[in-house]
Amino acid sequence: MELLVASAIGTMTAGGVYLMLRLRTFPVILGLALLSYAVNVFLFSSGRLSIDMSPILSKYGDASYSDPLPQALVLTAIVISFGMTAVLVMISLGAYLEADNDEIDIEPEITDEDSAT
Amino acid sequence: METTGNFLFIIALLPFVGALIPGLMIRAGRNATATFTAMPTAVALILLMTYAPAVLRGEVIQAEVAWLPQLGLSVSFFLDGLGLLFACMILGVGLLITLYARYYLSGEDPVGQFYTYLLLFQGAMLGIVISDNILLLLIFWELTSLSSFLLIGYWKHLPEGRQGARMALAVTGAGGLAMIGGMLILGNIAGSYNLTDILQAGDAIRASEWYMPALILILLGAFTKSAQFPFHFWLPHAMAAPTPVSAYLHSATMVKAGVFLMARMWPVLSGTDAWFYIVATTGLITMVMGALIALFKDDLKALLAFSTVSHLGLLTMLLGFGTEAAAVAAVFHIINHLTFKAALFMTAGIVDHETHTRDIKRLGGLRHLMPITFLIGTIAALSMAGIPLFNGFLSKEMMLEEASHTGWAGSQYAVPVLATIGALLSVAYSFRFIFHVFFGPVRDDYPAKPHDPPFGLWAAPALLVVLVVLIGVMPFIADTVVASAASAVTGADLDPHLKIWHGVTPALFMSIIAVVGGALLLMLHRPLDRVWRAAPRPEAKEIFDNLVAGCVSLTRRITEATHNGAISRYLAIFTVASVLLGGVAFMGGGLAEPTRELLPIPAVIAVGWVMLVVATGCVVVMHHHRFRALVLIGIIGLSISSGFVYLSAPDLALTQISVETVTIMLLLLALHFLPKTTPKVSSTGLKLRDGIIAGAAGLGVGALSFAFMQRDISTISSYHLANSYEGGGGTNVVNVILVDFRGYDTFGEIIVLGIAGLLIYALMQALLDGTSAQRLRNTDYSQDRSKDRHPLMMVVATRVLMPIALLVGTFIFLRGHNQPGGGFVAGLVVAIALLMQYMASGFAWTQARQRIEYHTMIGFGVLIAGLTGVGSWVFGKPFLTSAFTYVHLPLIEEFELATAMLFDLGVFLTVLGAVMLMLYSLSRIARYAGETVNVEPMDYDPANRVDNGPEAR
Amino acid sequence: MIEAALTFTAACYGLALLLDLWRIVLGPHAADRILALDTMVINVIALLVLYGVWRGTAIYFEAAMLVAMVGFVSTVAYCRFLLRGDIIE
Amino acid sequence: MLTRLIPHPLLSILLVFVWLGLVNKLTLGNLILGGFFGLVIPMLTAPYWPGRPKLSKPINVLGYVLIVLWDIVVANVQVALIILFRSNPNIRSQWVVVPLELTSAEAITVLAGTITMTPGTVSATLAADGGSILVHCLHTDDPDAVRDEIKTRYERRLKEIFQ
Amino acid sequence: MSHWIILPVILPALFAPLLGFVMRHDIVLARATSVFATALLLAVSVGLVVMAADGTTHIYRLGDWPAPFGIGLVLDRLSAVMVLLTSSLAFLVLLHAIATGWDEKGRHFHALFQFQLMGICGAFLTGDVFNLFVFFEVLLIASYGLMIHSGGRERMRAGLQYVVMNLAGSTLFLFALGTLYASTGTLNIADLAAKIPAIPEEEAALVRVAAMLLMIVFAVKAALFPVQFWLPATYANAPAPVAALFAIMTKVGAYAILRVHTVVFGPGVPGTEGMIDAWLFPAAIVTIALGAFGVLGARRLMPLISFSVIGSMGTLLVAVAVFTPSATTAALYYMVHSTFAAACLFLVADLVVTRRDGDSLRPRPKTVQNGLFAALFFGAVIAMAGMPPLSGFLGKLLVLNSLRQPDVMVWAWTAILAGSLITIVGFARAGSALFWKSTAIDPPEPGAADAPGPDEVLSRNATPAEVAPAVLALAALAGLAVFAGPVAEYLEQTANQLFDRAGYIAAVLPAAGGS
Amino acid sequence: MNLIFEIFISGALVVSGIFGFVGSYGLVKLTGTLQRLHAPTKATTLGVGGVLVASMLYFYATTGHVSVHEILIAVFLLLTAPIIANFIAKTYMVRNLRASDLPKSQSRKGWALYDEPPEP
Ligand code: NA
Ligand code: NA
Repeated sequence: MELLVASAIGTMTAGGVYLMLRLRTFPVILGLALLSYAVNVFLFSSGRLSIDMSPILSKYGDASYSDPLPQALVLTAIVISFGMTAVLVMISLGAYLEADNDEIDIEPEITDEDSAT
Repeated sequence: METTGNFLFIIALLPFVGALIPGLMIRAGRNATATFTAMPTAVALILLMTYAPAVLRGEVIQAEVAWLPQLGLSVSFFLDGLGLLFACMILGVGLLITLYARYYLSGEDPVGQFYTYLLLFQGAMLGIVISDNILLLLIFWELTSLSSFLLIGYWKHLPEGRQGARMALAVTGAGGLAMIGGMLILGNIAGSYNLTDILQAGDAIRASEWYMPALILILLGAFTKSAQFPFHFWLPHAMAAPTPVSAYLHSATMVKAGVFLMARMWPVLSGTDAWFYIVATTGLITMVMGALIALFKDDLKALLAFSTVSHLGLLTMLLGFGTEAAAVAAVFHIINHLTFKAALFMTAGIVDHETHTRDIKRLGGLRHLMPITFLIGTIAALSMAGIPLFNGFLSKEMMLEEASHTGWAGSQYAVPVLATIGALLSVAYSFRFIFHVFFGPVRDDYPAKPHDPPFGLWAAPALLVVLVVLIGVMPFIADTVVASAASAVTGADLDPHLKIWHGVTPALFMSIIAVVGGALLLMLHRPLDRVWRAAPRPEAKEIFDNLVAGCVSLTRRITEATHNGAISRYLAIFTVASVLLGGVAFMGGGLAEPTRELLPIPAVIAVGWVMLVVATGCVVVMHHHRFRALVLIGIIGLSISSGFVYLSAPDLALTQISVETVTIMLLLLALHFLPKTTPKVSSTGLKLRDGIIAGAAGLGVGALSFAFMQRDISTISSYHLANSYEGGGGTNVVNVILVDFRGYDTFGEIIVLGIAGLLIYALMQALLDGTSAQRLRNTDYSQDRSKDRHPLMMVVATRVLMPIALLVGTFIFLRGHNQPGGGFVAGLVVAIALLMQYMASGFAWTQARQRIEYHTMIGFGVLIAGLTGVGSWVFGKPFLTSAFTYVHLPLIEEFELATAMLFDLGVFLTVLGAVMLMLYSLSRIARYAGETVNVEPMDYDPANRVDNGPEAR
Repeated sequence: MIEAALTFTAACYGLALLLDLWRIVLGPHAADRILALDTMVINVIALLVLYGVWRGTAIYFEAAMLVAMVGFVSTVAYCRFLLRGDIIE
Repeated sequence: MLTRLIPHPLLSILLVFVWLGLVNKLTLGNLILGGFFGLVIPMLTAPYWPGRPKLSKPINVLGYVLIVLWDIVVANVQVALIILFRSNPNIRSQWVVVPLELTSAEAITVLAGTITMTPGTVSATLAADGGSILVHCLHTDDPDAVRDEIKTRYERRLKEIFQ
Repeated sequence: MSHWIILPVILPALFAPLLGFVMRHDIVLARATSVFATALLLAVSVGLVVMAADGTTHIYRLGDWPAPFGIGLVLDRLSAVMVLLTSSLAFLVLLHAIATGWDEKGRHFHALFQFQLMGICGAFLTGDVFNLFVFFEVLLIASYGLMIHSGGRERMRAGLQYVVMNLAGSTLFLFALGTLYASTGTLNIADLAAKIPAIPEEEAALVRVAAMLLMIVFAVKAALFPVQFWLPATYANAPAPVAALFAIMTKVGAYAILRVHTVVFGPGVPGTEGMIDAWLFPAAIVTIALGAFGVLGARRLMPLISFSVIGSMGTLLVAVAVFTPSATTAALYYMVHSTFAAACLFLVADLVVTRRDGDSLRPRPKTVQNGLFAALFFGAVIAMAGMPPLSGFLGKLLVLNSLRQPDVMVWAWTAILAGSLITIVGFARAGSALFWKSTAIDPPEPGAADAPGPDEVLSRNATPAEVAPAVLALAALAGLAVFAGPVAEYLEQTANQLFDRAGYIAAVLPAAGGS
Repeated sequence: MNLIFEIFISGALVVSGIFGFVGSYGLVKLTGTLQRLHAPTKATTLGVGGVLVASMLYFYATTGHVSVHEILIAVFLLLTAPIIANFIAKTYMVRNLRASDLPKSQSRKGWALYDEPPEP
């Protein structure tokens, strides 16, 4: 199971990084989204894996539970990355509408006058 | 021997305080500003004079206050003979320059600015010569560079002024920075930055392995400032400054700072071969070369500038000799050079002022038209030439005397011969100054009709030439001053006797050769000038300009190649750095033995894994089809959520799936306005590169997680599990952590969401106010569309589904503290419920029916969460301390009330408000792009059908 | 017996998911992908309930409920995007 | 007044049941809470559901539901057999146009839903004026029979319920 | 436990929603409230500095949960200084933004501004690494909003890059935190500091990775090579007051390195000993070089200033990288100085650029008040370039003086001194072009084809209120120089306190050993 | 748990599994999007339905309480599935079929996809 999770994290990270390095905004957004999935699972896995041990306290005292703290951290991280993604989407839309171009790299504009100085 | 002198603070401070006044007197005339400039100078000079007797007796005046003890920097001044001599020169000449400039500058120039800069410069110079702390000295040193930059660039509209100023700043600034290094090393060796301590530590310093670096660095500072070869080239270009500036900077002050420093450091640094060969040689070369160039300069000020370079070389050479006699000669020549050179600059200024030219070739015959100027100029020039009865002769003789018995690398003749040549050239250009300007026939083509200037303009040089003659005739009057200064330089108790006649010495013959040879050379000037002009020689300014231009273009190329706006490359570098450094870090340590047994892999879970991996791969491969990629992302989200369920994280599953849905909604909304496909522009090489980087990152992260998942560790969360119910009042530990143990994180998190909402709203407004609005209006987004906007079935279904979804949201909110759920998921569920309604009947239609201010909702959310936290202050508890109780009401089962739920309500409202505000913003954009708002909830209500009968169309 | 039935059913749904995946990847039409994704959602809901039975806990019920809800909304959104461009016009 | 307070009584009742389903525990407290939400939520969402559909014979609803459930089971098996055992070329799909007499949006929606939920038929789209419904039939040799069955088995009943 | 400690977070957090949601239609009210809130923050932070002055490490246990289980705020001298630095800078920037009307050019400036302050103060005060992440995100998202404030093509595109870069950084932050938690089981800085030294080198691989990744994360914020590329475009395209406020943002990265890599992974920790310095130092050296090159090579004023910020961060981090109390003292002094210097430059530049046809260094006619602007620019530049008499020179000397170890001295001194020279030359060229060369150019004929429109370029004099913030910043720099002794003493104690790991742990964790 | 329950539960599960599988199998096997659209309805109805029935029986058998929240999921899916199918069908049609490919509507207006709604 651990291998599956680790390889899933790795795959999503690889996919995310690859897309993040693309030249248009949309794939970059997708890449960052993939990366945030990957990192959320990564963070979650830092509490180690366990099955059927949800950290919901039961009335029977001897139950054991999975580590709740990473879960709480991941929740926070998910929410934050949601906000960030939303902002990213909007800014990329704004940049596209302003520039009529969704390339993410900015070619420096050098005028003749600039070259002269 | 040491006396405390608190006046030193006042003396040092006066010019700076005084500098404020002229700068503020923008409207005042020249007289007023000049007066206010002269006053602090004069007061400082008077205060200085009160110490003169004591200093000349050999006492050292000291004053110190702490400034930055952590650094060893204190505001400490000391005044010994050398300091006194220089301080007098700086203030005295400063006064004369103030007077001279009053008449020299025109009323149109910003005179206030000029005097401010002048006083700043004066203060900086004064600081250098009386600092007892070398760090303080460095401060003043850099200040001279800065203030001279302003002075040289005073006529800012002239390119020469700007370039000269920049060049001076670059060269002297570079030297200053080198000197910082050298001084810090000195201080390090001596264990103190106090000059008096350092001067005691000469032996230790010379013995240190750091002596050479320190020496070179400090000399770099001195040589650049004093325009020694090969750094001499900035000085002539500084002549673009108004003449008073040149007279001040290049006779008495700025360029002498380097000489002063060498003199100051003489007891510490001199006496080694390195010192002799570096300093004396540099001085010698500079002297000869400066003089040679001066001879062929037609610009009066340029001639004087190179003569200054030459004389500075002379001084440097003398200090480089390292003997006490040479030091005495140097000190004496400093005085003499000051007097005649300042007078000469002022004379040149007068000529320029009156004739409107400084070009020697256009001058001549002025002795009849400007007799006073002629007299002053001639006396000063004769002194410069080293003609007896003028002070220049005396110190030149001493110099030649020292040179005559100085050997250089085994040669007995090198130094004397070159020194004589230097003197000879000096005579030649001095005579040229006299003869080519004042003698010869009166011309009728001067750019302006020359006559002697008003008294105010010639008073200052006149005073100086009086000194030239007085010292020249009665050298003993300078005895005390020279003795005291020279003693200070050498650290020995010297008592030199200055006299005109030294007997028949080698120096006398060398002097005679120089005068005769110089006169002959001047006669040959015309042919020699032609040769000079034809000869190829390196033009220092050109070299410097090319150097700077080269540096600029190189740095520009580096900068623009590295910061080329390609974020994709920045990110690649970032990723590579992370992977590499992470790998390096990992390799540097070991791993404990694995302690956990791996969990089994059920087949269905393996299927989930396949879904996730295949979907990820497909997103990468198919990302050019943007919509398709979004569908595939849906699979990934679904797989992860299911995985969370399987791996005991129900809260995560709920959050993940709802966040993902809302995210996809936003992406779809944005994609509507974006291109629907991504062009395939990446080259195979780029893809390969990115593939390798991505693979490495994936491998690294995967391996890392695999490494820790195999190893157990004790964590702090056992506390959370143990205290969640007792202390936090909830059985859902994750939720209790979120709203209680780490409620502060959650507080930050909802603020992030609130800001996101605000930001998106602000961004939308900015877009609609800007050029985007035009683009939105002009683009047709409605191609190939279905004609039914608000299909009947969807509208009707939503009428039932939306209330149910709202109820589910409420349910999830209420139970979150004890079961999976909570404010955040509830907020999203409610948002999704509303989204259903929007998708059915449109945002605007829905919005029009229920005016909910989403701004307000976010605000309330944040405020409720914040105030819930603040509320605990009332009970003397820290922020976000929770309280809970179980309530029993008749007929109803026991239920819990917790402040944490109020906090969660804040979370709920913020989430809901933020998502809605985002949707609202996107919907605004869409309406701007030409969407119309429907008036009915559905496209057509069949109840309105007129004819119900079937009728073929 | 229940154990065996659970395994059988889980296997059925596992295979079903793979088939859905196959359809999503191959398409060919966008509608096919949306359809297959929606089917995937339905299958996951079934698996979640199944898991709850297997583990004897109702804790995963909310997850199933929520998946059903968001599955609906997102499928409609995908379709509306292709139909109208703006999903909340 | 009562209409303002309880705009859609059936919806309110539905919500009470949904609430009980959600908490999965029948207690007085839950009933009260469910009743509260059943009142409040329809009030809040009333603007989005203008008008109240007329239900003349609510009892018939139960009959209709049972019929549909039964049809679902039967048709599921039929279609499963088609999928599993009929080769693709032998599956003959047809369009069926069903002209509608229903005029209530709710009724049309229920009909279209029914058509879709009973496997073998999918309601693909309505006419722009809601006057007929386009049904895609997975496998049939007689489209008219399909149309007639829809009209008699479902539309007729719905007409009774909604008028 | 004093509630004062949390006020720097709570005050802006409560004022911001009021500004953003209640007062969003009334700019006058919003301005007054924003100024009031910031002044209040300033007063509180002065109080905190006084409170921390006695050397006590104060802890504020949020939710009344004991450390390390809840989140604790930690007020020591370092956090107090940083908060004061933030609030005083913010006050100046806010005044400038209001006086110049920048706040009106887009929506929600004041709310975003307060949120920004909240995030920064929160990051400085927290004693928990995950909470540090949360407040990094708060300050980042607010900064995105401020960065693209008022929109425009270039700004939007640069803003997009800024967001993308930081999202990548945040992702790495989470990877680092996951690794850290996985290897230590805790998130509290003091608890980490207590636990990590116990990990032997043979088992330290994971902790080392966490330390390294965290360094890269902070390096992104601090604009350290090779992750500095984002900065020039961001700062150059941000609204000038925002760029001025961002002067503190890079310091957040430097602060985080100081806090985490000194207290948690600092000297004497067997697992990570020597690892961070080995990379941080050369990176900082290259950063200085890149900053200096950028200053000399820049074609425009705003990028030029931005590169000088990079250079100053290099200098700062060179001092941080040796992890000694004396170098840290120097670093702290330089940090305070460079924050004001950078802000001052941006504020002055704003006054000039808005009166000029953009920030190009190409020949343009001089603006109104050329002399005044030139003087202000000159002052700001000598501060930034580390020339006397302002604090930059002292800061530079302190840094040089503290880097005496033979292995670092030659590199550090060469880089800092040569960097200074190049910077000075670059600034001199720019200033000469802006304020001197312009005096030789005739103003364009009104109505000429390329004459800028009247609403794009201001032609009016700067009001005293517009000039005041820049002057105040210069005054702050001068004050920093004049009172360098007391300031450095406070900072020296600050550095000593920072290196007193045991003291920190004892103050934060109730019982020695903590959990 | 008594055998009757076990048998019923197992039966429901097996039915569910079969129909769930058939739904996805049809999705792969059938040709044409519109044909494929028919397949998943099985997974929705009898597939999920079977599991839900099994779950209700199981919890009743183990705890003695009647668990009704499974019905909620069922109701929700029954309400939404037709809408989804309708949307997907339209999505396919609008991109791949023209109005002329379809039989004519038997009312005043054409199919909603291709024809504007009547003026109210
Ligand atoms: Na609580
Ligand atoms: Na059907």
